[in-house]
Amino acid sequence: MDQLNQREQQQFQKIVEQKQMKDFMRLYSNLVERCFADCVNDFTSDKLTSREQTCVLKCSEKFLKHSERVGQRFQEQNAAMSQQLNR
Amino acid sequence: MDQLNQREQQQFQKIVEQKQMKDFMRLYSNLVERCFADCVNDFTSDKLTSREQTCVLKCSEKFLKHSERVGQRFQEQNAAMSQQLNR
Amino acid sequence: MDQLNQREQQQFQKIVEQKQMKDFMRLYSNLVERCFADCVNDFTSDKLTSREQTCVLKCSEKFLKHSERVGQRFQEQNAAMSQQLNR
Amino acid sequence: MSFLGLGGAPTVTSDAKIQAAEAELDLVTDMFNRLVDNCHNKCINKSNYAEGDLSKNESLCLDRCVAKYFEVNVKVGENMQKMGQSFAASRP
Amino acid sequence: MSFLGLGGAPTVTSDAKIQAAEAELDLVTDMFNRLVDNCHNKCINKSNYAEGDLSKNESLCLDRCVAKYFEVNVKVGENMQKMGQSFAASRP
Amino acid sequence: MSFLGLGGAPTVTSDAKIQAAEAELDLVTDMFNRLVDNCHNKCINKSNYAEGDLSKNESLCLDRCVAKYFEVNVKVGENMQKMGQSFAASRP
Repeated sequence: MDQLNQREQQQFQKIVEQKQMKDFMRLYSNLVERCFADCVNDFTSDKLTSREQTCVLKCSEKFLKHSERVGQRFQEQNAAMSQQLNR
Repeated sequence: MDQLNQREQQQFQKIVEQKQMKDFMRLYSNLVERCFADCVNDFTSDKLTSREQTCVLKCSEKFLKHSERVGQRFQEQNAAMSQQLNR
Repeated sequence: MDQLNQREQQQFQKIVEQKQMKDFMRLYSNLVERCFADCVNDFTSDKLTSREQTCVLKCSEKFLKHSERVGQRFQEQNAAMSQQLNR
Repeated sequence: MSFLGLGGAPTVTSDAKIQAAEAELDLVTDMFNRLVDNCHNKCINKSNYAEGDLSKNESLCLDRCVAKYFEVNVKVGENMQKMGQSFAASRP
Repeated sequence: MSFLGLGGAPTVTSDAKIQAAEAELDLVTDMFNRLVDNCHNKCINKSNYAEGDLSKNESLCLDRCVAKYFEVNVKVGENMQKMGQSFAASRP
Repeated sequence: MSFLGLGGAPTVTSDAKIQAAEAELDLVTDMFNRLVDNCHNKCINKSNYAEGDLSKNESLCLDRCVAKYFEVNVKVGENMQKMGQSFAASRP
């Protein structure tokens, strides 16, 4: 990345920001899909039962914490790998 | 969407049309994949058995009706949600 | 494809090359994901066991051969289909 | 949808406005595609393609499935706002 | 493939022609990727990576799997044309 | 990562450099997303959302899962280089 000059870095920064938005949307959609798949199984009504509601809350909370922890470890491993590659 | 001026709407319309084409292709490919996965399990020959053929026909017919019905409900829910957001 | 003039073909060629790069990356990532999912199930340590290592090697070797064979058959079928469509 | 910044300050460029509209369209399309997949998994009997028509039960299940998916969507959105976006910073 | 409009009227712009060619390439690539996944699911014994080579049975299964996938592809296409594209209008 | 040609000869154009950087970013993001999915499958008990917090066991499993995923990534890369890229030519 350090090979990009200043103008190129600015251009690249704009691309990064667009991708972050998409990434966030993807995380959100994944979360909805996963918690729906894991928590909702009763189709005798068109409203969530209170049990399903609780499950969705815990599921999304847990998924965010999961995603956060994996992100931390990912960055550590990635940094370690980059160092090995560069020397 | 109503915030786009006329020229912007024309540009956006072109993007929409490109996406619709891709969407249609995606639906088609999904249909093939799903009906193949659900209907074809006999690999003692390289031709579809008549049973598999019937299954593929029914499967694709059902999937299109499924997709159509989900689309109708989706638009209703989406319209209801947009109204809530706007007021 | 033969309907593109020379300049258009050059432009298209550039697009093809970009896509081939992405395709290769996708194959690589799929390979890692598949062999991880199929071979790694012991999380009592943070290092691969020797059994897991062997499995990953065989799995990736097999997947590449699989992908190669499917690619050959795909091209044959595709060529046959194109011929039918064109006459 | 307001959280995409659509319809913001008048100084926004054409490109940015169109990009936001495109992002919104992608979001809606993506949600629809996931809905089709997920409600198929929940409601359609895959081992039974004897009929090409949706059965009464399948149709009813689909209607409720879509409604519940939207409800989960709202619930998850509320929950994410409550929890803050601390995780966003930790992503690569 | 003719249904993508490639090779149409001579008034088509360069951009449109290249876009159509790109769409066709994407379609073929997508189909290939799905083929790789689906035939792996149908033919490759995942619990047995004792060998890195494809077994005779696996190879034969793969050849037939590809042929059958193409046949399903054609069947579905024919069926969609028969049913009309009424559903297309109902999509967001 | 050097295999993407980033940081190559000084004659490379701006567009190509930015494209390479973008490809690298996409690769890293894709790997992260797959990691999230795969380690969720391996470590998180889906039938038990009684708790919103990660359990001790789940946390430990996640840490090891990420480490092992990276190790598989390296192993597969080494193996592909050994086997050559003969398959690349056979792709559409």
